[in-house]
Amino acid sequence: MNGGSNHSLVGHGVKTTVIRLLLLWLFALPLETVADTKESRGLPSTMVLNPAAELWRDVRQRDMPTSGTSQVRGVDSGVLINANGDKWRKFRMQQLIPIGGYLLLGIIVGLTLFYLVRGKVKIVAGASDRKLPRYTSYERLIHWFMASIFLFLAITGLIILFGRPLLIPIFGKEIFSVIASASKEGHNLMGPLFMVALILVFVKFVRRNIYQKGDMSWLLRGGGIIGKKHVPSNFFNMGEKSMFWMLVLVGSVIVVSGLVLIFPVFGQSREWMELAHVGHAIGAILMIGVILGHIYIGSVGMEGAIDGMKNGYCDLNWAKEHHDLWATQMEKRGEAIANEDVNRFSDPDTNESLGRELREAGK
Amino acid sequence: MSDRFEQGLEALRQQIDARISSYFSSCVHCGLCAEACLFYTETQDPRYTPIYKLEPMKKLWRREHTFWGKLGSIFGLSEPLTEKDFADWETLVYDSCTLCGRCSMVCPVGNDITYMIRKQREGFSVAGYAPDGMKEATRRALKIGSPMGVTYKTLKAALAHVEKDTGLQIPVDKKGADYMTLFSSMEIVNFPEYIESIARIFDATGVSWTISSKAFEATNSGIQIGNKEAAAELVNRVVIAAEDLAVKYVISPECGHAYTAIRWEGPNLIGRQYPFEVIHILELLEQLKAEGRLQLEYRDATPMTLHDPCQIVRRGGVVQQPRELLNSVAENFVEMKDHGVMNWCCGGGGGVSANERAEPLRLHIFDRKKKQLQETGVNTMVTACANCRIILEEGIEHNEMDTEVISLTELVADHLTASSEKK
Amino acid sequence: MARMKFYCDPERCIECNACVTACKNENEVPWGVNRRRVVTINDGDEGERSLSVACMHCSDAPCATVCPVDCFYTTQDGVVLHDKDICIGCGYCFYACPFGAPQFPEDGAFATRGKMDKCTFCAGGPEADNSSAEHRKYGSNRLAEGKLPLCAEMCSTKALLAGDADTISEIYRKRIINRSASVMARGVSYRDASFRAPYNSAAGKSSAKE
Amino acid sequence: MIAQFIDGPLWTFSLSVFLIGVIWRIVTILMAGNRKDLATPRGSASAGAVRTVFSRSIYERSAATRGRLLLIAGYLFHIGLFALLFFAQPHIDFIAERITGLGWTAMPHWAFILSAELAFLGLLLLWIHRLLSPVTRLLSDLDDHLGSILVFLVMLTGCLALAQSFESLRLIHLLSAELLLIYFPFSKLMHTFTFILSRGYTGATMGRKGVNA
Repeated sequence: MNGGSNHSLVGHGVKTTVIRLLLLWLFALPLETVADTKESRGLPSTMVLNPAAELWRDVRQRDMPTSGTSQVRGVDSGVLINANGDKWRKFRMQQLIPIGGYLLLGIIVGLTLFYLVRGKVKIVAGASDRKLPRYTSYERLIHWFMASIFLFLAITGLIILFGRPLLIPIFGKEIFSVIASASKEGHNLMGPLFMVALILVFVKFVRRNIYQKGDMSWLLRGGGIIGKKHVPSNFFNMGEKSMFWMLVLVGSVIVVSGLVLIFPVFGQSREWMELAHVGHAIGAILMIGVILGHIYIGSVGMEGAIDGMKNGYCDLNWAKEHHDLWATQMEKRGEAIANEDVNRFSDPDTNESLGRELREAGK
Repeated sequence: MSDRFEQGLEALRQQIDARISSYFSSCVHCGLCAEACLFYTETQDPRYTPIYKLEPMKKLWRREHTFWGKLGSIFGLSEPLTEKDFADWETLVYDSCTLCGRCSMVCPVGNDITYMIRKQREGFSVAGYAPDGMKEATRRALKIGSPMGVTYKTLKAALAHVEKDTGLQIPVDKKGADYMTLFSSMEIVNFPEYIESIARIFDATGVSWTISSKAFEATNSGIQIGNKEAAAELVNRVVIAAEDLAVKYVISPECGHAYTAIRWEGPNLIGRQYPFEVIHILELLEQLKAEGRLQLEYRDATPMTLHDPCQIVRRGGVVQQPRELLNSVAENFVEMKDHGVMNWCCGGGGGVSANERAEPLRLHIFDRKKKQLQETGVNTMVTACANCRIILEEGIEHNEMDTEVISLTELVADHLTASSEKK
Repeated sequence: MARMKFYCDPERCIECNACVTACKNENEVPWGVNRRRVVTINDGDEGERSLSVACMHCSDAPCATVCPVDCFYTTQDGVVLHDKDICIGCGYCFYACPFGAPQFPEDGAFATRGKMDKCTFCAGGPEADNSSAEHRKYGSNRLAEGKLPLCAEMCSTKALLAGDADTISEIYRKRIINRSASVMARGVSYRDASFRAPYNSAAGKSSAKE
Repeated sequence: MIAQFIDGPLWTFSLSVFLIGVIWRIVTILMAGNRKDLATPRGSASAGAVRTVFSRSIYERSAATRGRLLLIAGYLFHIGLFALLFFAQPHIDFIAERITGLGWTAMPHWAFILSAELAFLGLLLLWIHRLLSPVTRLLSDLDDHLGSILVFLVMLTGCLALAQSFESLRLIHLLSAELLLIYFPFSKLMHTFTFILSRGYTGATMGRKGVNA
C-alpha cells in the first residue's frame, strides 16, 4: 500500500484500517511499493488491462482490503490472501527472536559486569539494631504471588519463543514438543492469574508510587548507585516508581493482548491476533529485562533490599540510606522496633524467650 | 524423669478420645484461630495462636495415634513428649488462654480448641505445671470450700448485712424449697449487692428459695486448672447439699465458669445425672418475666451495652435471655460490634484472674475490650459474671476510662415494681 | 523429483464446492475443519470469480518457519506436511499462513485448539504410507498410491489442477494461449469478449455499460 | 515399561492404599471412643451436628477482619479443586473407565479451566501465606508443605497436560496423582473426610448447649 492508494481506504471498515495502520507502524518494514498500480490505471483505453492481473491484484489485496464470500463459514474464510501474515512472520523470525534474545542476554551480561565492577551495595553504616516495618503481610503475599506467577509465565513463554533455536538441538523434537506443549498449556492457564495479581498489586501500591517532588533529582543523579552519595527518596524511589509504572502499563498491554490471544472466541480476525502477539512479545521482553534488574537488586545487588519482602521489616540504617525521607518520618513516629522483637514475631523457632518474659513479668 | 511427669503424661494420654483425635486429624494449620484469639490480636505474637498452645498434646497424639508417629516411635525417630515441653508450654496453656471458646467458633474444620485446652490442662496440672495462683485457689477450694478462702462465717456476716438492709428474711438450709442458690466467692466478698438483689427479686416474685450452709460456693477451680478429681469433689458437694435439701432447681449465679462446671461438666465429672435441674439466674429471671411474675418498671434512658460472659453465653447457651432482660430495663441498649456468641473475652476467664503472673499480659490484652467499648460510645456496661466484672473494672481503672460496670441481676432488681415505688 | 502444486483457474471455477466435499469425504477431516474452501470475490457483481483455496505447499513455507516446535517438513515431492505428534496447537502457523490453510478442530476459550490440520495434498503424514495411524490423523494418502488429490480429480470443469508444477503450468499455458487465440480470431479484445462479463475492479466496472 | 507400571499396578496400588488408609484412619479415630454426655441437654445434639457440618463452610464474619483475601483464597481453592476433580471431562472419563464404570455430565471445557485457575489462585495464595505469616510458619510442619507441594504438583502437571495429546504428560500427571493418593491417608489431607467428624462433634456439643456454632 502506498500513498496513492490510501484514499481508497476511506469508506472501508474503520476497524480494518486501524489494524493496518498499526501493523504498518509496528512492523516498520520496508514497504513493497506497487508503483505500477497507479500508472496502469491512468493508461489510455487502447491499452487493455489484463483482467487476470486485476483479479490477482484483488486477491492479493494490493489496492484495498477485499473479502470474498465462501460457503465455508468462519472468521476470515472469505479472505484469500492475508498479506500481514508474512509481515508477522518477518517480525517474529527476523526481529523478535534475534533482537529479543540478544537484548536479554545483554542485560544478563551487563548485570554480571556491573556486579563485578560495583559489587554488592553495602549498608554503609552497617546493620543497625533496629528495624522498620516496611511491608505488611498482605503486601508481601501479593508480591510473591505475582512473582511466582510471573516467573512461571516468563519461563514458559521463553521456552515457546526460544525453544526452537536453543532447546531442540539439545532435546530433539519429540521431547521438546512435550516441553513446549506443557509450556503452552501452562502459559495459557496461568496467564489470567497474572491479571489478577496485577490488579491486586496495582490497587495496593499505586498511592505510594505517584511521582513526587525530588524524584527528578533522584533521576538526574542516577539513583545514587553510580556516585558515592545517596539521594533522598521517599517510600519508593524514582527507580522503583518507574518500575511500578512500567509493570502496570506494560503489564496491562501484556494482559490485554494475552487475553486477545487465548480467547479466539469473539470473532477476532487473524490480524488482531498477529497484532496482539506483537504487543505481547515486545511487552514481555521489556518486562523480563526490567524484572531481571529488579531481581538483581533484590538478590545480590544490594544488602538489605529483600528483607522487607521476606519478613516485613527492613533495617533502619538501610532505610536511612535508601529511603531517608520515609525512614526519618517513621523513626519520628516511633515505628522503629528492636531486632529482638522482630525475631520474636517472625522467627518462631524458639519458644523460650516468651516463657521467660512471662515469668519475669510475673515476678 | 519424675513420677509426677509420668502421671501427667498418663493423665494427658487418657484425655485423647475420638473427639480430640478427629480434631487433630482435621487441623490444617491455617492459623485462622489466631485471628479469633485476643491474646494474638492484641500482641501479634504468633505463639498465642490457639492451636499452637496444644502442641504438647498434639505431640503425644501424633506419637501414639498416627501411622508415622507409631512407626517413628519403633525406630526412635518420633520425638516423645518431654517434661521440658510441659515447662515451656505452661505459660501458654494457663496464662494466655481464658478458655473463652472464641477460637472454637471460627475454626473452619470445626475443632473445639477450647475443649482441647481444657483437656490438656488435666495433664499439665497432674504433672505439676500449673500456675501457683491457681494451685493455691484449688487447694483452698478443696480445703476451705472457696478458692478465695470464704467460709460460711463470712457468708453469714454478709447475709446478716443484707437482711438488715432489705428487711427480708434469707432462708438458709430450708428443706423442700424450689430453688437452691449458689454464689461465687467474688460476689460474697466484692459484690454483696448481688445477694441483696436476689433476695429482693425472689421476694417480689414469690420464689421459694434457700441457701445451703454446706455448699454455697458455685465456683470450681478444678475445671480451670484442669483437675477432674478436684472438680468432681467440688461439684459433688453441691449435688449432695441439693439432694439433702431436696430442691428442684439449683441456681447458678452470675459467674461464668461456675455455670459450665455445674451445668455442663458436673454430671460427667461425678458420673451420674442430677435429680434436680441446674438453671442460670438469668434464665430464671427471664422465665419469671415471661410468666409475668417479674414485674419491671420504667426503662432507664442511659445508653447501656452488654458484655457477654463467655462461659454463660458462648459456652453455656444463655444467649437471648440477657438481651431480653436488658431490653426490658434499658431504653438504649447498644450491642457491641462482636456480641453474643462472638463476643470478646474480658481477659480474666479460665483461671487467668487467679494467676498473678499473667496480670501484665491480661491488662495488655484488655485493649480489645477497650476498643470495643469505645466503638459503642457507651459508658455503662452490663455484665452477668462477677469475675468479668472485677476484671473489667481493673482494666477500666488501668486505662483510666470512665465506664461503669454493673451486674444485670442487680440492674433488674433496681427496676422491680416495688423498688421503684420505694424510690 | 516432482514439485507438487495446486492451481485454480478462476476462469473455469463455477463455485460448485465439489472439491470441498470431496476433500472432506476422502480425508474424513474432523468436524469444523475445512482443508479446502471456495472463495468468491465480487459475488453478484460483474467480474465475479471464484477460487478454490487450500494449502499451497509453498516452497518457502511461512508456517514451517514460525512453528515453535518445528513440526513441518517438505516431502521430496515438494508437499508441505506436518507431524501431529509434535504439533502443540499454538496457532502460529495460522497467523503466518497467507491462505488461511491451517485449521484447528477447536477454537475454545483459553486457546484450546487441538492439533493443527491442513491439506496434505492427499499425501498423509510422517507415519507409514496408508497405515491406520496415518489415516486417522491425516486422512488419505493417495499420492502413495500414485493418485492425485481427490479435489482436483473431482473438479468437473477442470478448474482445479493438481500435480507436478511443470505439468500444471504447461496445461495452464496452453489454456491461456487458446483463450488469446480465440480473442484474436474474433477480432475483439479480451475485455469485451461477450462470453464473459468484463472484469475490472472498482474503477473499471462502469465501462462495461458504455 | 515404566508407563505400563504407572498406568497399571501403581494405580491399583495407590488406590488401594488410599481407600484402605482412609477407612483405617477413620476407624482408629472412632475407636478412641467418646464418653456419653450426662448433662441434661438444652437442644438437640444431632441437629447441632448436622447444622455445624454445613454452617462452618460459611466463615465467621468477625474472623475475617484481616484475612479476607485468605478466606476468599480458601474458598477458591476448595471449590475450584472440587469442581475440576469431579466435573472435568478427562477426570470423569478416567473415573468412569477405571472405577465406577459410568460417568456423569461434565462441565464445559472453559469452566474446567476456569475452576483450575481459581484453584491455582487459591492454592498459591494460601501456600505463600503459609510461608510468610508468622502464625502459619510457626504452625506448619513438613506434612503441611508436603501436602501443599503434592497437591500443587498434581494440579500443575494436570495443567501442563491440558492438551491431552501427549502420553508422557498424562503419565506424569497420573504418577503425581498416585503419589498423592498414597500419601493422603497418612497426612493432614485427611481433613477432607475428618472435617465431618470434628464439625459434627463440636456441633453436637454446642447443639446440646443450645448454641448455634
